[in-house]
Amino acid sequence: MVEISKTKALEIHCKLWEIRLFELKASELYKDGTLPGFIHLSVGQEACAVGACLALNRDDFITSTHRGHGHCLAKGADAKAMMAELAGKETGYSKGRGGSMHIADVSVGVLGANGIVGQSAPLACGAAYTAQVKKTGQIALAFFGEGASGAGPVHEAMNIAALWKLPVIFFCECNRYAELSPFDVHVSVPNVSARAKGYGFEGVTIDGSDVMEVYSSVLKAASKVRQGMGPILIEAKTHRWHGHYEGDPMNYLDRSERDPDNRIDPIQRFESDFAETLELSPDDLLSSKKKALALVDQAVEFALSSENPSSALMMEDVLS
Amino acid sequence: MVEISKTKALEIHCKLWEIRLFELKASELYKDGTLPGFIHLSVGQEACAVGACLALNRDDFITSTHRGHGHCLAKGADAKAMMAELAGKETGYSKGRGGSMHIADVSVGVLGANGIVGQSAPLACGAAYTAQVKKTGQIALAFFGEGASGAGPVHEAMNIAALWKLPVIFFCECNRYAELSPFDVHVSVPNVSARAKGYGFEGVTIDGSDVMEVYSSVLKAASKVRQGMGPILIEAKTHRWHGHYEGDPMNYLDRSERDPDNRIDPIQRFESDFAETLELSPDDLLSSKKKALALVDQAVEFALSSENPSSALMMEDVLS
Amino acid sequence: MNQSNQKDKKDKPLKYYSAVTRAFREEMIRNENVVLIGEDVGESGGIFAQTKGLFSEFGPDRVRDTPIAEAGFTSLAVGAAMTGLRPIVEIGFEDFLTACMDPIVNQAAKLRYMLGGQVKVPVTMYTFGSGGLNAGPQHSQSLAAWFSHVPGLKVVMPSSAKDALGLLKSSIRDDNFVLCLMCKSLIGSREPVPQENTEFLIPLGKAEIKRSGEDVTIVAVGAMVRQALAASKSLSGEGIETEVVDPRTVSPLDIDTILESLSKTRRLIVVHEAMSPCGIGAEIIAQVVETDPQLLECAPLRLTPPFAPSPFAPCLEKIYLPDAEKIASSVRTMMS
Amino acid sequence: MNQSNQKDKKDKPLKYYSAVTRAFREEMIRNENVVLIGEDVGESGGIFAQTKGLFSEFGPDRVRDTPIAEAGFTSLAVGAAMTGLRPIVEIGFEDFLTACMDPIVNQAAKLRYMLGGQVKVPVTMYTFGSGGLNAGPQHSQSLAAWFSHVPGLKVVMPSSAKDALGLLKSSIRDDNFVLCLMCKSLIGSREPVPQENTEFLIPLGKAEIKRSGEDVTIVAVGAMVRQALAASKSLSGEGIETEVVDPRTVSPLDIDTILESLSKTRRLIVVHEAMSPCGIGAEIIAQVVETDPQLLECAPLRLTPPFAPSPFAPCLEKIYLPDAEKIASSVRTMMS
Ligand SMILES: Cc1ncc(C[n+]2csc(CCOP(=O)(O)OP(=O)(O)O)c2C)c(N)n1
Ligand SMILES: Cc1ncc(C[n+]2csc(CCOP(=O)(O)OP(=O)(O)O)c2C)c(N)n1
Ligand SMILES: [Mg+2]
Ligand SMILES: [Mg+2]
Repeated sequence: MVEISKTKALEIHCKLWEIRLFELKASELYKDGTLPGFIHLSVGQEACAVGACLALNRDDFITSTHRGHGHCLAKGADAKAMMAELAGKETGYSKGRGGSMHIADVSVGVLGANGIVGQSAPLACGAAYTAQVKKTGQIALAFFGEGASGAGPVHEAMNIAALWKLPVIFFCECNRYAELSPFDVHVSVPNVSARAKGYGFEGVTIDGSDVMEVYSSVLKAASKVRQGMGPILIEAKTHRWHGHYEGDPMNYLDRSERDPDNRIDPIQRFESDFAETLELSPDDLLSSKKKALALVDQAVEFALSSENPSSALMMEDVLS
Repeated sequence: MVEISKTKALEIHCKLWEIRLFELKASELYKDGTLPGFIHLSVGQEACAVGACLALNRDDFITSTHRGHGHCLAKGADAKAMMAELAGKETGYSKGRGGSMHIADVSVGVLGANGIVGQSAPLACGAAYTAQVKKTGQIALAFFGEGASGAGPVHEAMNIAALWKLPVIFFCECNRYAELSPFDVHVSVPNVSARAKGYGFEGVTIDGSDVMEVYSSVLKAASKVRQGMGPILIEAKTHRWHGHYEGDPMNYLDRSERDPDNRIDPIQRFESDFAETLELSPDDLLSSKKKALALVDQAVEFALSSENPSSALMMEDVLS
Repeated sequence: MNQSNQKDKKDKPLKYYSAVTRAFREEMIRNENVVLIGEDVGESGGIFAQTKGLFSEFGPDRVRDTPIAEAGFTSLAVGAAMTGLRPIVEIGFEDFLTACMDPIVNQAAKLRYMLGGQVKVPVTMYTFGSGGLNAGPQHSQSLAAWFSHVPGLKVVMPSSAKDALGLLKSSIRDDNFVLCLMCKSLIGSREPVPQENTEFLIPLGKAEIKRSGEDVTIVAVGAMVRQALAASKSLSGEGIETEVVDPRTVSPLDIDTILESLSKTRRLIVVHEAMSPCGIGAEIIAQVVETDPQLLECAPLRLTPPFAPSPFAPCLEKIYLPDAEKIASSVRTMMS
Repeated sequence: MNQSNQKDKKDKPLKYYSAVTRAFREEMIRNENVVLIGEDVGESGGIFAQTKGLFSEFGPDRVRDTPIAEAGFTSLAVGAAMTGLRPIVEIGFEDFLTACMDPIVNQAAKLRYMLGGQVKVPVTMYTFGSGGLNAGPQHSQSLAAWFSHVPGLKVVMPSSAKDALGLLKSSIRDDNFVLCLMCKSLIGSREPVPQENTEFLIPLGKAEIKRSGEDVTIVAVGAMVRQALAASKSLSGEGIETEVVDPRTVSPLDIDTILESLSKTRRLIVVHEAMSPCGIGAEIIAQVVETDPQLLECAPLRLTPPFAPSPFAPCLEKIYLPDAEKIASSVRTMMS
């Protein structure tokens, strides 16, 4: 295991909880009608977002997907402006015009969640190209799902990244489903990481429920791609607890998959497997969870007390 | 080497020459202004077209590219209607409305040359899907170039073919250039065939200037995919003698590449390497070449003496 | 004859999304070459339950889940159509048509022409578009105009369950690539439709007068038809009688029905959720004045969203989209 | 001020394709964030020699050959633009825009809006379209209308070498995604342009009156501008004076200049190579009659190809495309 400070360990723990609680709250607010539109949650996948983003520098870039709350929070986006956006408020990151699928905070390197499957990969290549041309030393990481791995733009991005030796990490969250259909409707091999060889770069499959494994894998990959050795593909096997979207009846799951006892919980795993080694006391854990809860409560409070966007905002920012 | 009859051997030899002579004639007629539009020739690549198509059944399907004359002739399209199409005549396969890039003869399984790079692959998957659903035992073969291998639709097609176990062969003619730029601008690995593993099917690289190797590789592949074992990718290394399009000044070639003496000639190779084994006498060779020449002469004669399309044809076949 | 005007006592209410399922089921029974492909159209029955039961009835050959590869599987469907199948293809959201423009526009629409008439391309593609669900900028678009701009395609827009049923069945039987643009906001709406296994077809290329009136012609498409009808009802109480024309097929466009209506009303409002510039409304207005510049007695009006992406926030989307109230007030202004 | 009307004795003739090279070169010198990517834009200098010399001058970081992946590298350019570069992107033929609609329409056009104004997307995409070269159905299209239908984009169509130079330079300096639709048939045409390193910019969004006249307003775009000017010349000999308006930017459209011209001529012909339905012509006509239904004294006319793919055979393409002769005869009919 990679060595980390206690501060970092607490940061990881708090972030895991912040994401979990943020999304469970969003689920609740969606159910009661407070949040409009469509919402896709990453509950169960927190270790991917946290492990990957905490291994990056603040000025490194990420691109995200329709299931992007975790990624954005982990990279440093503010829960308040996020929840406000989910609620369609003027104080949201998109001034209420984007919603859950378009959260971005460019100041911390979040180039945006994105509603179009597959686009995160080439967009990240663009950020990586900027870093390469301007020699800034930054890198980019693209989150995408195993479903997205079948999409043309993802292939085109991987091929270009390989040819241009772009400083980019392709991070595939393989959560066993794409919308309503299982992995094997979308991928014809056991591991998406097998694709990397066809472009001549490294591909690895890791346990996406183990935040420390994710963290150390991305850390290692980041250092390689930062040195100009070209892209790397990391596939993290993980589990989506909720439906594709909130409200999804999940008829496609069998009984055992529905059983909450069979869920793999990355937070529990972190607490049980690593707390001791990392010298986190039960009190530490409790207080970082409390901190997360406070952040989420503040976010909800902020969102609900914010104003609706004024009608003038409808026509703003269409062009610069 | 796979065993073939003398008849088949003569057929191969005649087809090689028919394509060569057809295209050299087209080049000539283009230069003198008889043929309009854009023309892309496959001179030097004849072994790919002939080896691949003669290994297929008449009712198997092929899809082709902008560089499709060889494929179409090899699969059994008629040189007359082809040359007439190149000349924009009413007797052409497309009634003069398509030109060189859209030759098709569905009666012999040619679903069309195509001006959009990469589309041959998914279109062929469609024909293979029909064969699979209707259980006809037919297969489809998609010609494409190494440049096309970077295009999203080719990836999407390979992934779908693997998932659905479609009876399709992906046949990549790797002719060292895509338009004006060399292989390594487009492909980041030594062989395009390396991609197949990422989808879990077989990929091989063969000598595309050796018509017998192409023939036997496709024969073997065809028998496997016909049995429902899923797709196969064959990459044939070959050489494009002419420019990307007729008129291309080929500034991107270095001196040695420009030297006609350095050209690899698949017809010469067939004649020198196999004529003896296949019991083709010099007379046999001469007469099959003459036969090819006659076919091409007739084609030119037919094309030049055909009528221009009547203006009514402009609005025909827009919808059925 | 325009069968959708016939009403029968035995008509039973059907939901818009179930009309989709029923159209597919009836046509798949009728012709074994009809197959259905798309993301999650199979065992799961679709994200709106629009294909429920078809997988178990027709099996994995004829009802097949695709990976996420709109360009690839659309092109595949075209290849299948050229070789004897009649594929129905789902693209989940209309916005994702951006991912498969090439197979639609450069392949499906042109192959018959380019190949000298050797092939036909009987594909029915359907997708759920338009707004009203706070789905945000990438999940709310109406793109009919793009496809109306392309020869070799047909484009239909069912504005009700009954139209969905009749138009989809006709589309599947048509030998061309037909794009059927459905409205997300109508998914749960219901309407009485003819019984199962009646030969209920709505001809492609024929508009329908959904309401008669003498004062103003409102041409409305998709979900805007209901809004126009609601506006008509309230205007009628004020003594203004509007005629609501639903083109149903927007390419080819049945301009004759529109012109006929205008020869009576001489006032025109076009309402759609799509953007105004180079939209269906522009085309209708242009054809009208080209035909007879004196026909209209006052300036025609396009009632469309402002020229901006579709905003997510409910309060903004409400202002953004045309609705019954805005239609009624435009009519009032036009009449005053 | 509209600088393109200024003429200078020192102006030297430049070819259309060289205007492209020069615009890129000057802007790349001016701003080091400007980069150029696309298929064969690099060492080979482009299929029409349009990027010749740029690779050797600016090196492989700033002038980069892409693989054949229009969707991928367009999206890449958008990502690069969001993070500080100002990419110029070549798509060889306009027809291949079908392969990158998603990054243009769902990403570039919407990201600034969706992201609350946090980013700008300064990409200049250029491509060679339209007909006249017997390039057949998949290599001759004019698709400006699609992009005019999408908020968040600008669309320009240079009809000469000078306009190419001035519009491209302005496009590269613009902070939005600008799509520059060039005409293949103009590639070898030449025109005097201001000397190198003069600050020659043509403002986006401003139409130009390419010829003044009182009888009929001809709005022409792209290669049709030359045809309209040729028609004007011969009509002038017959005593008919036409005014030729070149919108130059088709989105946003400078309708004011067109209306002003019409207030004088009261007769309108729109000529384009694109298809008629939902095209630029429809939009212009709709805006004119919406503004003032009495403005036109006779029916406006769209002169466009018939609604079919672009045929390959020279004899057919000749009938298919509008040209000076057809324009002149339409004007004569309108005047009679
Ligand atoms: C181009 C495109 N096609 C289809 C969709 C609809 N869609 C949204 S999410 C999704 C599944 C994505 O699966 P995966 O990549 O595995 O990500 P996950 O949802 O599992 O996180 C689909 C098909 C879309 N948004 N964009
Ligand atoms: C989608 C698309 N992009 C670009 C082009 C322009 N183009 C035509 S042929 C070609 C190169 C193709 O290279 P390759 O696949 O290696 O085939 P080859 O020409 O070598 O036979 C390109 C880029 C096109 N026709 N379609
Ligand atoms: Mg998934
Ligand atoms: Mg090649």
